[in-house]
Amino acid sequence: MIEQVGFGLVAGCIVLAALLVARAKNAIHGVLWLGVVLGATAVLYVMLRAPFLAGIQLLLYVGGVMTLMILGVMLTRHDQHEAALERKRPWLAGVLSLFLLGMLVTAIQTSPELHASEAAPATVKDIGRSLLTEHVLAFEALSLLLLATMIGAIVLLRRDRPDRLVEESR
Amino acid sequence: MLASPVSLALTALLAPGAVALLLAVATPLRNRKSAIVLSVLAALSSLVAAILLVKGQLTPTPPQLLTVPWLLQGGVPFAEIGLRIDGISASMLLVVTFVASCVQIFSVGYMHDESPPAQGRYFTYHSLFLTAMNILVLAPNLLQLFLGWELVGVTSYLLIGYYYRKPSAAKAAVKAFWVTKFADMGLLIGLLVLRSKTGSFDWDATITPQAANLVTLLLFVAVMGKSAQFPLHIWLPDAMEGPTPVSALLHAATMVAAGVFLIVRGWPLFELAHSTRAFMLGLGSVTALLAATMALFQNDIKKVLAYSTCSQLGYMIAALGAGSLLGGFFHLTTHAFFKALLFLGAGSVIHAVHSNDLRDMGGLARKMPVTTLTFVIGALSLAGLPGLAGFFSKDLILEAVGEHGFSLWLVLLLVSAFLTAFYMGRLLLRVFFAPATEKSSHAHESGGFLLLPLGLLAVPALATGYFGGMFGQLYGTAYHFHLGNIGILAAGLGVLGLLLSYVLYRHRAEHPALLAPLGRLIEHGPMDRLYEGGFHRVALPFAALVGWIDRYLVDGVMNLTGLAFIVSGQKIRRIQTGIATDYVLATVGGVLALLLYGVMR
Amino acid sequence: MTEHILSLIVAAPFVAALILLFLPPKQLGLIRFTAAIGAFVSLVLSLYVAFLYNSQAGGLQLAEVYPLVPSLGIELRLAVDGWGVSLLILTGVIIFAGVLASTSLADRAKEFFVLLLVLVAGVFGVFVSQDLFVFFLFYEIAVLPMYLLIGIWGSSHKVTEAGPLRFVWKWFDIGGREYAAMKLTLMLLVGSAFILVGLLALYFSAGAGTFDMAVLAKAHYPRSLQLWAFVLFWLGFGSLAGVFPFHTWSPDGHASAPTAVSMLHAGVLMKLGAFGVMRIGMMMLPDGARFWAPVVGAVAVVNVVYGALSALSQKDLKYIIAYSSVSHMGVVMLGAATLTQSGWNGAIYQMFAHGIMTGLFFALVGHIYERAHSREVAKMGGFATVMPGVAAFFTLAGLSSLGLPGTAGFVAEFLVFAGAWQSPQAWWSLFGVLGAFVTAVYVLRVSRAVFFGEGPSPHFHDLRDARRVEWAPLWILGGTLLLCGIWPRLLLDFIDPATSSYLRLVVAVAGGQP
Amino acid sequence: MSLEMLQPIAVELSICGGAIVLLLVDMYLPDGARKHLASLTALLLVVALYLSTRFDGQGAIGTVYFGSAFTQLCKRLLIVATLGAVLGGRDFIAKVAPRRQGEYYFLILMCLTGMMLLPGARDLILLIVSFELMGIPLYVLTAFVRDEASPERRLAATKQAAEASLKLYLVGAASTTVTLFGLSLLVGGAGSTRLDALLAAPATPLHIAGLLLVLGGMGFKIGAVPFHMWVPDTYQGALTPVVAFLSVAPKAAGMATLMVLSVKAVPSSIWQPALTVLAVVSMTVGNLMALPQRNVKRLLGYSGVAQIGYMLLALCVGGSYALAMLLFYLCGYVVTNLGTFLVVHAVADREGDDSLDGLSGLARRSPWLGLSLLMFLLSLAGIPFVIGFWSKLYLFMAVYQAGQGWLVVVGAVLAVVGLFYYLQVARAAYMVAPAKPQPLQVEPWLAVMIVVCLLLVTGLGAYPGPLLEVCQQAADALLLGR
Amino acid sequence: MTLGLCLILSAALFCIGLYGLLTHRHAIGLLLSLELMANATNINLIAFSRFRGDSMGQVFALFSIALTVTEVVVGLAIVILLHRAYRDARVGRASEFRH
Repeated sequence: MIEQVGFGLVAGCIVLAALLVARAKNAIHGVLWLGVVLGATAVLYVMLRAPFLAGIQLLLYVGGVMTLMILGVMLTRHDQHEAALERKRPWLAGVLSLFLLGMLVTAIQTSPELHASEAAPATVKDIGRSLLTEHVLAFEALSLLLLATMIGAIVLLRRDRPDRLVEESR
Repeated sequence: MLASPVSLALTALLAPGAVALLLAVATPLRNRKSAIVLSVLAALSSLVAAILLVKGQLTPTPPQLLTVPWLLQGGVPFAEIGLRIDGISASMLLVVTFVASCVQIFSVGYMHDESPPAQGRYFTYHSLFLTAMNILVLAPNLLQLFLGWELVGVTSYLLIGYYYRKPSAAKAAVKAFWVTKFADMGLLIGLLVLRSKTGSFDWDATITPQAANLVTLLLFVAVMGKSAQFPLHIWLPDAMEGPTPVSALLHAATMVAAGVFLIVRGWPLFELAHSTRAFMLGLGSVTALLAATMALFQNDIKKVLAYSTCSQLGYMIAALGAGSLLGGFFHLTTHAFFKALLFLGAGSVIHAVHSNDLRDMGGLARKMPVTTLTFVIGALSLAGLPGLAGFFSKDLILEAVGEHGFSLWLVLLLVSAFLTAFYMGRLLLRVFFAPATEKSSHAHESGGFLLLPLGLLAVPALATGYFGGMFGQLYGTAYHFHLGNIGILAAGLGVLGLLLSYVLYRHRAEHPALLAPLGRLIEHGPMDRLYEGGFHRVALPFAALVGWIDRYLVDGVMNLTGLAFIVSGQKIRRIQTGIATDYVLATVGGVLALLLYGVMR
Repeated sequence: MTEHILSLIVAAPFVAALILLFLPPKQLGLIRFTAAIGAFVSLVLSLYVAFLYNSQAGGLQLAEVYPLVPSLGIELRLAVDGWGVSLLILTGVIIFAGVLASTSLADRAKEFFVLLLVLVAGVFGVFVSQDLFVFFLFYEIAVLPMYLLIGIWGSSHKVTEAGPLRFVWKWFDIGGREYAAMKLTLMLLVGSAFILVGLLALYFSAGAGTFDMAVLAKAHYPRSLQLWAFVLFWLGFGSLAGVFPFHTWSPDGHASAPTAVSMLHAGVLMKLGAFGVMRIGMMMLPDGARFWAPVVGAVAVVNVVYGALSALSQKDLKYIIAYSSVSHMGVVMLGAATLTQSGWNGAIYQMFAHGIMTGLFFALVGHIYERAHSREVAKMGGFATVMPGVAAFFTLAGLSSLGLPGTAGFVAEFLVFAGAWQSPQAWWSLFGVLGAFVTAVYVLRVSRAVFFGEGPSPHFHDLRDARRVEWAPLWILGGTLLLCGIWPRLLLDFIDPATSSYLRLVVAVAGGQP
Repeated sequence: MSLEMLQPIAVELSICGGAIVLLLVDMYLPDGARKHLASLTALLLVVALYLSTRFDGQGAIGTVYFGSAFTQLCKRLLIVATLGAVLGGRDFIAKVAPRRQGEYYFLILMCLTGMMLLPGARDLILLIVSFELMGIPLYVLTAFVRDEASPERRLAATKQAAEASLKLYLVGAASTTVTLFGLSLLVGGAGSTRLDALLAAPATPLHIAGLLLVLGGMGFKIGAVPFHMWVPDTYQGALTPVVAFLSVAPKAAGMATLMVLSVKAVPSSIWQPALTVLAVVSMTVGNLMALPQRNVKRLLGYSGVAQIGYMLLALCVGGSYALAMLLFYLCGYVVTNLGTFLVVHAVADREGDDSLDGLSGLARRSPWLGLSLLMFLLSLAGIPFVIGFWSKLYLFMAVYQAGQGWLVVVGAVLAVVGLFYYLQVARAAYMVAPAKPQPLQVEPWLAVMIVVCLLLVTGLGAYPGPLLEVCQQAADALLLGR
Repeated sequence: MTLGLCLILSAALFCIGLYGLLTHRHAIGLLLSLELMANATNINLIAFSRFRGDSMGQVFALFSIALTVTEVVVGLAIVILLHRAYRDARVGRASEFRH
């Protein structure tokens, strides 16, 4: 019972905060509400007996991504009052989203339900083993990916000639 | 015999052929006097060969055939070409080569003022013509006859258009070709029908009368074109735009007579085809009368003769229609001689006066005695004065037509006989005996090259009539002359016509008031206008319509198809708005569509 | 050499093209000389093939086989039959004449001759291929260089904007040479697309794992497949043969193309189309051929008369000749549709005759255009005074075109009409004959308008007769025209046995005609 | 895990190892010597190519990777494509991004590593990580900004690069997210990340939804309509050597992966109809939209979309033969498109004009370049005696054999539409008078790569047999192996 | 709490993210929406892991998180580049290439 109520609370929190992200007028608000979604999701992970993932979620997302996002927002501030450049299509977007939701829910409802497994939850050790045996190749590839990402981000934002900044050209 | 008939025939065929080829290819030869020498020599050697051939045919011999397969069909010959030597071909060959030789000799003098290359061209055409005519004459079957038939058509086109700088000559040449070519469609189809009915192109294959009627009718359409029968006669008067010797050779003596020759050759078919022959009889008579009427009102000396040719061809057709092979062919022969003579005489006159117009002539009898003499012989022969060649052949025809009793056609022909004498009388009077005009006063007798052929031709124009028996032998039909009522009537009408013309035109050039309206009508050229109207008002606009449809509708649809692709490309590219979120939308839309498909299945 | 003669004949122009590729572009004389030598070698080789071919024995001879794509059964299978021999000679004659007629071309001459020779290699290839696939390959090679040849060296002209579809004019440069080139290429390649599908249909339906035409011809295809596949081949190849209504590339293309290209295209390439219809469509799919023959023939008749009438209405010299090609190709297709011995003989003969004739026409028109800088018939007149030789050859070509005995055109048309008369649809020949008459009308009309009359207006100051090497193509083509008209068995001896053996494949009842 | 076990991915290992070495070398290189990085990269690639012949590359690594003739072919193809792009763009990159060359080549090598892992991946995690390893460097590479002296031009260059990469990124990220979501559904349903488990899993609605979501994501990778929207814009905006790379290698890798998935992970009945629709729509839309284009890179982008449509045609037919033909088409496409872009690069980037006008008179200014372009265009259009003809032909044969004759008709007719715009390019090169008369200079390595492509296009066009055999073996290996 | 509920929650989150993706104009907003969608993926994976009782879902989720992070990093870099070019991070500004 408590589980149900907890799930309901967390789910409601996630959905509500997500809606606020999706409808956010202000990027900072959006980032903050995203933080709420991510945090609530971490709680959900715990309820789903995945505490390790919850930790990762908090570390990587709330700690890393959120910071990056805020940084990004700071770096890309612009005049809020400029006229809209493109049409928003809230109705179309809403209809499409609801349509997708409808299809997904139909699919979920018509697929066979899995009953909660009583097996012991996966431990960090299980995860670690899996990472270093079966998925070691992917793991290594991931490390390359992270390296490439790092290099990529740097090369994108590095200015080769500080004396000729874009800003100066304006 | 020194030479076999086949080699003689080959000589007759190949001598002018080789010369034509040589002159066509070797420009240096063509551009000098050598062209004249070669061409005349070729014609003369053909003539010699023809004479020898005829001599050989005088004793009854079976036809000599030499054929080679020309087209194949499934390994067996589909069509053959070669030579057929019999009385008909030999005598026709003689006529053709004789007249051709005369005309070529005449041309040497007549064309003397032209530039050497132009003369070379002229004589090349002549050699070509002689070759083509010989191909036609010596044909062993209707296909080869058709080949020669078309080739003489072309040489006719070339020779009429010899003065190509003159627009009227160019027009006349084209017109002649179109009209005859139009008619030749009948011959071509007739050949196809003949081939499908009998399995060959021979004229003596077995055939049902019905089929024979169909085939001969188709063939006769071509004859109408080539032999200028009403209503396809319109090209012949215009063809007088060519040099006068050409008119003499092609458009009087030989080529136009090829139609008659076709019927003579195809006689086994025509003999069976009663309906066709009935038609021929009628059409020939009508043509004879109409053309004679028209001849009366011409002021161009050559046009008078041209219409006269039409009229005389009508006689021949009528004769054949009436079933008289000999009558038709004999008249062809005599007509060839006297009409060629007349034309050459006219040429001599024109050469002297530098005009074609009767109104410019007059009083030439004293200035050009030889010409006058020969011309008068020809004219009287044409008018059917008893004793001259024309009289005998015409009599034969009238007898044949009248054989089955008194008929409308006989009346028409008799009236034509009268008219013939009448207009020839007018011609003689105006040209030779009327008072001299400014132009004709400076005229003087032509030179030897012109007079020699006149003399040569005058002989047969006078005397051929007495060799009827020989011709009958050559054609394989008996000929006995006997003067019947009709013959006397015709002769009388001829004399009457001459006298009447003397009365009417002795002192004046104008036509009597009674005839004037008819003259105006004929000057108006109703048939020509009909054809030209048809071409310019119907055929050309129709072609223009087809052309328009092709360019703007059919091709338009093709362009439209291309355009449809381009425009749809233009339209579709609008979805690429340039705004990244729209791209995301498209991606999402695609995914949703995929999912929708998943739900649907 | 003798056993490789066919690969040699295909390779010869190609090699010449390669050599040309490495010549310095400035050396015009050398380039022209090399091209002429290449073309001459082709001509000699084609004549040598005719010499080697034993027309008594008939059938396929001089065979060569090289594997190309073994896994699919594609082989470079070369052999020649009687049809091939005649068309090889045609190609050899036309290319030699064409190269000689292009000697005045100076702009980018090297590329021009390279493309021209590549094209010819393709044409030779088509005529000697006995592998359906290689046939198609060469076919494409023959079609494609045309785009550049017309687009670069062609000429443009004005076309009046009219008709209910005139809004299309805004989009295309109608009358432009690039438009013509593009239209030609696209229409022909849509045809190739059809052919390709048909080709695959044959290959897979036969299931023999080979493209060998002899094998494919012996295979039995279901009737339904035959019916639709034949239409594909007919329209596919037919678009190149100018079958109505897919002929509209032809007037624009031929009018815009430079002289040698017009000669080659109208003279040889259009024949590839008709050849394809007969050699592939009819022979591989006899049921289809018999079923569709009435339609093919009827459309061909439309071609004949419609093309001739369209030609009559044209005011541009090249357009007249181009439309005459449409009309004459109709005769070829008519012959093919008769499914009779003489019809097919006539069709092949007409390919040859029309090829030579139209080649001569285009050579002459090219000369006139080059000297007069105009193609408008109405402005011309009296040209015979300054170019008598051209006038004479024009008359000759015209006479052949209207089917005058003594020229090759007559033999061809006569055979076709005779064939048509033997076929169930005898009425075809009536229209065929009518078409020949209309041809006489427009040919003589144009010849009178251009050549007859008092000397040319002073506007044309550059006119002159052909000179030196310019005579060569005229004499070669004109001579061939006459030679084959006077003694048709020069070619018929080759054509007839091939026709007999091929016709047997199509018409079940052998000798079903008189 | 012994070293022998790594044999199937030895080439990848050598490349990523080399990449890291390259990065280290870059740190110590003086500015002037950086252009040798390209040569180093090329050397590395050549070595890798050599290694791919030394190691047969066959065999499995656990359950996640399976090397076979198929992966060998794909790897070699990818290496060749990369080599072409690297050497072809060498001098240009050295000019426009002199101080970022190390990163440039590193990223290319990373991308290559990711791509090379894809055809052999038999595990979803490896697959998706490899995809990202391929994708992330591409986002960055398309965002490479030219160094420009003047601030205005630099700003313009920045705008171009930003737009090009933004569009690629947004669509790409959305697709990745969708793919991941789909994968989560699949993995949940199957209970395993192995491909064969997916094939064995019950086809519940969720499973099907997952499969289709993944198909959507794959559609982005190969640039099929309607996931293609980024293609023209990114092609137009990014540096031409990058586009040359982007237009061939990732598409080849994506197509190879799609083949693997459709054979190893997806019951054919689920994807096949959808693939058919995607194929037809891609062919049609790609060809039609290319018709009115005036920018060469953009035009080639749309043409690429259409080409993908053709390849999908074979994929939806399936079977050993069709897959072999697809591989053949892919090889032909890679060589041809690379060559085309290199020619465009040689002309457009020298003239600073990537519209059709920039190509005008190319045949006069540089006959060889004009000829190469013509050959490539003909190959793209599918004209005989260049490889593209065999590609289209074989593909159509496969499709026809599968009883889809109507698809052949559609494809063949659309190929003619395609010819229209390819000929527009040829027209510019051959028929339009050149804007500048002087001959065009081409850097030696670029010229060499163009000539290599030309030789491959014509050589394989003249004698396609051997390549066909290789493709058939590869297709069989894919079907029969794990 | 059932698997179905978890999946529906994740589907809802995914769709909300999609809505955001389609409506946001600001590049950062798009990135945020993508994060929502990625989060939905992770919820799915973890829920499956819970209800299947194996570690595989969690492993995948781990990778998924890492991938998302890399995407965000590069995405942010591109957004900053965009901002540099246009002084504006709304994606509609960059629409020079179209049609």
